[in-house]
Amino acid sequence: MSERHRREWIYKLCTYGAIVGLFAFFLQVQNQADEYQIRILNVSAVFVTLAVSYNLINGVAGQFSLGPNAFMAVGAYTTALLTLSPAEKELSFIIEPIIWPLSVLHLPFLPSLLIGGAFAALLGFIMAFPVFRVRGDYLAIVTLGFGEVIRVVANNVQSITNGPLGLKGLSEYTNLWWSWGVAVFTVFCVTRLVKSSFGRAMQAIREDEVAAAAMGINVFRHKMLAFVVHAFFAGMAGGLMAHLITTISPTLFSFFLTFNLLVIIVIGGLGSMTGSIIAAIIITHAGEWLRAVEEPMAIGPFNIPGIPGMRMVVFSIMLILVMIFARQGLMGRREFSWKWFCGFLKIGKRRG
Amino acid sequence: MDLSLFLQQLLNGISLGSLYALIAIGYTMVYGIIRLINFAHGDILMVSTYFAYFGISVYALPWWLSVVMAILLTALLGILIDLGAYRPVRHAPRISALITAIGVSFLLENLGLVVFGGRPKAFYRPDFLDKTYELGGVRVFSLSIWVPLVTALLLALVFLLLYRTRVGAAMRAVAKDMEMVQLMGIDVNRVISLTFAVGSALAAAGGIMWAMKYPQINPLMGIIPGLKAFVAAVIGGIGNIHGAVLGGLLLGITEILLVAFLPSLAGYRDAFAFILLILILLFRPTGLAGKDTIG
Amino acid sequence: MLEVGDIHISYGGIQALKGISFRVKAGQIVTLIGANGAGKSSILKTICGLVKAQKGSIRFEGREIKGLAPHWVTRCGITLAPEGRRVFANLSISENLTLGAYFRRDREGIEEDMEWIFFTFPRLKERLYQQAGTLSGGEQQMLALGRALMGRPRLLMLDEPSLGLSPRLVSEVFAVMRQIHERGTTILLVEQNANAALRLAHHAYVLETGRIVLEGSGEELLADPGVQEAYLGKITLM
Amino acid sequence: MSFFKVEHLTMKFGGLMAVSDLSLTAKEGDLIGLIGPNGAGKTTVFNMITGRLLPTEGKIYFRGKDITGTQSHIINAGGIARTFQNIRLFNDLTVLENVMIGYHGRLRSSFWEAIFRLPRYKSEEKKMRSMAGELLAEVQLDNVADEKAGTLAYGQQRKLEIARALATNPRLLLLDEPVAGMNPRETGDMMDFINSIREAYGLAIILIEHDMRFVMGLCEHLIVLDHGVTIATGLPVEIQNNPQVIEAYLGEPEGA
Amino acid sequence: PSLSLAGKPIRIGVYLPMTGPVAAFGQMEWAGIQAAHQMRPTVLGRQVELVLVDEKSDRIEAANAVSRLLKKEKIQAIIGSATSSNTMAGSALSEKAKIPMVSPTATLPLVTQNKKYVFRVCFIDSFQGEAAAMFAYRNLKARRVAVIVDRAQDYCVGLASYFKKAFTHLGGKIVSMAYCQTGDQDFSAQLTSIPASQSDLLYLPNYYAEDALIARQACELGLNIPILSADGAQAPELIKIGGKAVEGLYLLAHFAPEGAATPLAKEFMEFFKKTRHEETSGFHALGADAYFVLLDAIKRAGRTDGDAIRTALASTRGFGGVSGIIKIGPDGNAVKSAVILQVRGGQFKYLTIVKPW
Ligand SMILES: Nc1ncnc2c1ncn2[C@@H]1O[C@H](COP(=O)(O)OP(=O)(O)OP(=O)(O)O)[C@@H](O)[C@H]1O
Ligand SMILES: Nc1ncnc2c1ncn2[C@@H]1O[C@H](COP(=O)(O)OP(=O)(O)OP(=O)(O)O)[C@@H](O)[C@H]1O
Ligand SMILES: [Mg+2]
Ligand SMILES: [Mg+2]
Repeated sequence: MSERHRREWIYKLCTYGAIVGLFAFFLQVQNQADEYQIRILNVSAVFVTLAVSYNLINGVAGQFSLGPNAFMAVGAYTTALLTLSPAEKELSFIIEPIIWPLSVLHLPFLPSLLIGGAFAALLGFIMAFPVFRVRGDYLAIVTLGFGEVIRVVANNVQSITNGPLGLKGLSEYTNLWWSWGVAVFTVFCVTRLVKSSFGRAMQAIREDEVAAAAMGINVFRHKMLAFVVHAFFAGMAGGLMAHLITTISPTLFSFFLTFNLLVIIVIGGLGSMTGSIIAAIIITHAGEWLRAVEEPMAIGPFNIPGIPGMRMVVFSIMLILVMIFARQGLMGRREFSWKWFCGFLKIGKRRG
Repeated sequence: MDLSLFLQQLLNGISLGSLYALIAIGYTMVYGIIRLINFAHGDILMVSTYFAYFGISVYALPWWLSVVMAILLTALLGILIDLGAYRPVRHAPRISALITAIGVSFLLENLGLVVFGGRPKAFYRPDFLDKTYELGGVRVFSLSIWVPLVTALLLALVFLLLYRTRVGAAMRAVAKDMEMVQLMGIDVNRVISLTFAVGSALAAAGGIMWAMKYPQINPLMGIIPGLKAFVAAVIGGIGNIHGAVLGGLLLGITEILLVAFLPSLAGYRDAFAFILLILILLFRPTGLAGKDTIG
Repeated sequence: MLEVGDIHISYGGIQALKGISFRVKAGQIVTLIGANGAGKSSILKTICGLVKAQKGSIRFEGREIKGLAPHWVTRCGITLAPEGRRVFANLSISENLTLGAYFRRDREGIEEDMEWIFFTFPRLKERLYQQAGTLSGGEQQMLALGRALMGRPRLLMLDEPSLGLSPRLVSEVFAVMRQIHERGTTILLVEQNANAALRLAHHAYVLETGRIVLEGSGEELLADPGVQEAYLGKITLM
Repeated sequence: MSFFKVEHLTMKFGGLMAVSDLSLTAKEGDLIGLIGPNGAGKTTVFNMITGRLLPTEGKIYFRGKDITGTQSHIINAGGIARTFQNIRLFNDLTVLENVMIGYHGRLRSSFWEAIFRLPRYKSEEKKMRSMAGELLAEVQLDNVADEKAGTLAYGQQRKLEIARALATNPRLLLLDEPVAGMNPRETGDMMDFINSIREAYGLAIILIEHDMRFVMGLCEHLIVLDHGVTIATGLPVEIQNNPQVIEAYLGEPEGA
Repeated sequence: PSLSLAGKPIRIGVYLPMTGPVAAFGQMEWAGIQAAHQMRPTVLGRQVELVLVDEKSDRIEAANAVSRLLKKEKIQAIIGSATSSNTMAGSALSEKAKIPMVSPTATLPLVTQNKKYVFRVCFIDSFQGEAAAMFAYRNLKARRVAVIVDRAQDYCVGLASYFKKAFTHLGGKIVSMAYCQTGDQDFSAQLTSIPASQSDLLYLPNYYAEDALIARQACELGLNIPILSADGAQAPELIKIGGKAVEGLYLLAHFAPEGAATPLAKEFMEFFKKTRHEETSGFHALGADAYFVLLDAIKRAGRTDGDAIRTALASTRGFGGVSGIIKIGPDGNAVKSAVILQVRGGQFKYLTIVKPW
């Protein structure tokens, strides 16, 4: 027992060590200040947050939701409307003035971000009632529908969202500390939740809803829990995203965003948090690496001019190939653990 | 409300609705038979209009010949897509198949952007479709009459295929139990290829009529009709052909009437399709026509 | 007629069949018995091509059929009626039967077989246009048998045809199997109801965790104390 | 006040009368068999008792409370657990986790406590784990506790399903064809197993089965359904010789 | 400038939507920029190199693209992007890096507000809206106007609202304001209600694809009032798709092929015709102008550091671009005249010019 205890202790230390290492690395990056790399790292972090929380509902609870763009939109708009100063808001809303309480509210970043998450969670809570009346593909479609409805509403309620003009000139609050801080916090919360009795119950629902209910699990409540937690973090991610690119409008939150996320969690391995993290980082970078195929190339004596748009063609083909040859994604449902890692490095093999 | 105005809008709605229906049938057939939400359906439709465009405007073939060839080529394209992308993931988890479909959709769109360019092209419209008649205050545009007629005809053919032929029975059987169909000595892959061919041909027919109605084509034109037809299919109960027709008409008519009589809500038009969808699924969790397989 | 030689299969790393060899002579009823998970269904699925064998050979009427796609195996004259009936619930009885003869081109032959099936299962004829899904369990089993026969197989493989049927239907199914055999069809039968199966069979093989451990005629195995102990059980009525 | 009572239970699917006017009572510790031809409505009865289906008519009382139309998980929390005709395990969870699910309904901690691993949650999780381990040991599945449930052999899966049901601490256990697809030998083992858990937990059990030797050997009381109608009730010996049951269900002894 | 620099090319980054929903504009502008580059490939005796990065019509990608241009490609100036919102997603970064950016077609006033390093060569929506209102009221004598506006584009919404403000100020009335969305293809519902409103002009401040379809369907429904459209519609496709229905349509645009006032315009149009085998459209012209204006500024600056180019850009006066005489105003906006075109005989014909005030 004490041997096991000791090892767990070591693993825990490793985890903290790794987090400290991560942030030390960022300190380094921040100082060397390659904005482009920092930006990609920031985007990666936002996508890690999104993917991990999205995986909770899709991979762990098995409820095939296609609506994370709705939560991101709500989170992004809420946060942005709170951090913008009243003067800036007045400047932006050129078509219809902004409605009253919003026109004067002005909060610092962190509370805005949390309120953004909370609003998204509230939306998740309300949506859960209609959404979980249906199952399977129908659930997917209803959530897709909600995503679109939210986008269209954002496009139309000009006195709140400024319509298609969107919100512009947000301060660039999101930096590596914020983005990765939230990402690490999300990973912490979600993995802890998944590894708890509640997570087991969610997985049971994924495996067999009827049996889960017969075993005393309140199916609706647990679906709702997964959905609301997902919504909360997706909302926060939306807020981070808004303050990274400093301008938002409804088109940003179309279902392409959802598809991107879906691709990430499936390539990572549905249900695997580790997979989501790895895939989020890989995919955000891959988009940039793939730019190479659009540049002019010289293969031997032939000069091939750059073909704009090739990047997306190659990306689509790769996506299909990955699905054909690596169906379970990178990780399947496996998770990273120090134990596995040690085994991988062939250390700590002496067994007590 | 003015009656002739109402009739006018109703006619617009039926015409739009039957286009949705036609495209939705292809969606629903593929879904009903292999349980795949073929996200690329709308993009297949887009490619078909380019086939026709090349025939008419580039190779200067007679328009009807181009249309027939475009439909055949699109059927072939459907088969190729099935062969290259969907067959390899047939036994994979359903979500992999879904992502593959999204991949195919992205591929067609982006390939379209690279090959055809992003600028829209003008699509040909034969003269006899370009006429308007005046009937008691209602202006009837000849295309608006032809579209429902063609849809009805194709629908009848689909029903004949499914319910009056052996291969139709095989298709419906594949929907229920693919493995068992193989054990009957039936080549499932051929049955599925045929399904894709028929589904894609219907998409082509719908797409070409769409392009004649709104004579402008571009590589992303398939997204909206694809999405709307998909919603229509779900409203009707995805996998159910009657449902797809019902859903398509319902969606087309209500959408037009909404924009016409509540113009201030026109901005919500796209959301409206989904609101209708959500409401219907709330009360009938498997769509209007219920049963979710072909049969 | 059928010769299976040393086949191995595994499901994702787990070895399910570890070298199975047996043969079925034309005109016989051969049965495979064994505990749950011994690999009986896997053998049938391998023969008809649903599962790929990694090693070994399967010869049917002298021809190697290993590696053929399932629909080709069926066209060679082997039909499998798999576990759990699996009728096409959304199709009518008539359509179910038609599909059974999908690949055949001899119209008269098809009609002849159809007649025989209606003669044997009059209930099917009464409800020709009823959807198969609305039939009772026993009727569905009859339909599954009839559908399998529509392909006019020379070898009919049945996987637990009595599973989940009421005692009365179980005896009906066994009676039908006897009739089918009398008509000249060779049968390879997998059954949990080992007593009944052994009584019916000419020859039987006993399977244990992916290996054949015993073979003999039906009566021999019925009398074998080992078999009695392991598969027939000695349930004492209270 | 009886322990378990069903009154005039009726279930209609469209025009089909799946169960009509079924009444039965059970005392604590009873072992009742429910038999009848395919499609007689046996599974439907279980589905109504466990809240999967809302009866068209009739009432179900359990320990003095009317539980008709209550949600599945509440009925389970009240003390009724079941197994399924086609095994329904959580295939991708381990055997141990499957059993731990059975305890989740009784968890007191909130999910906040779970995320931040507060003391109450920690102790509850520990207790859950040890109880599940003990239960597995009792059903002799402790050696496969860390395997995925889906990889177990059929017989073990049947046992695990029962163990999982037991983990919810039921007073009444409903078993739907527990020995379907088992050979006579395995059937005998299952009989012993059911007898032993019944004694160990003092359970009442209602079971559905087509294997007559199993049913006759185990049950104290039988109810025979045919097309939803109760055609006979009584002791096994009475039922065996009831001509109506023989006609509808048992058939003349032949082949077996 | 040191000698070692003299041989090195000057790198100009271009970020445009080459894929995604607004790819058509990006692709046209890129064609214009490329042609301009072929015409004038050098400045200060150094080769100019264009580095194109696709922004996928996506805001996140736009920001990434600019960030990449700034950090990885080491460019001296940036051209982009086609839409206002994506320009703004990128301009925040270039502003911080003090690298000048010239947008061909981001017309929203907000784009250059409070930005020192952001410029554009198109006129802004407020100018165009007013100009259109003036033309409608004075020249077309319209008093009751129906508007159909693409609600999904900030460009269209902005334009419509500026038009409305100016037109009502002049004393006219907006009798019907209907909305559509980019990609909509069926406008029968919006159009059917227009006759009842007895309007005498249909104003369509949208991109060409929507405008062409609206015009066609208006024609099918027998709606016979003049149509006034905006610069987003100045593309050959408007006529190809619109066919007979767009005959007589008025257009407020950046440049007129026949009215082309500057030598550069003539040269460019010829060159473009020769190399691309098509007529110059508004998007081509503005893409080319973004390049020419930038090139001119570099030449005048004589150096390639961001501040020098910026200062030179800000002091652009009377530059004879493809789309007319361009002056860069105090806030980085181009001050230039607009032209009114009319479609006649399947071609854009020059009607009149509207000078800035
Ligand atoms: N698709 C599959 N994936 C993984 N393992 C499988 C699969 N099918 C069968 N197995 C495993 O292979 C072994 C043999 O299974 P098989 O179904 O052939 O047994 P059986 O003898 O027919 O048993 P039963 O009496 O239960 O029908 C079992 O251990 C089973 O768990
Ligand atoms: N959800 C449902 N909808 C419609 N009909 C149903 C439903 N569930 C069961 N039935 C029908 O009700 C009847 C009784 O079914 P049930 O499953 O209870 O039979 P059973 O006695 O358990 O039979 P078996 O011994 O074959 O398991 C059958 O005819 C069945 O088709
Ligand atoms: Mg088996
Ligand atoms: Mg049952």
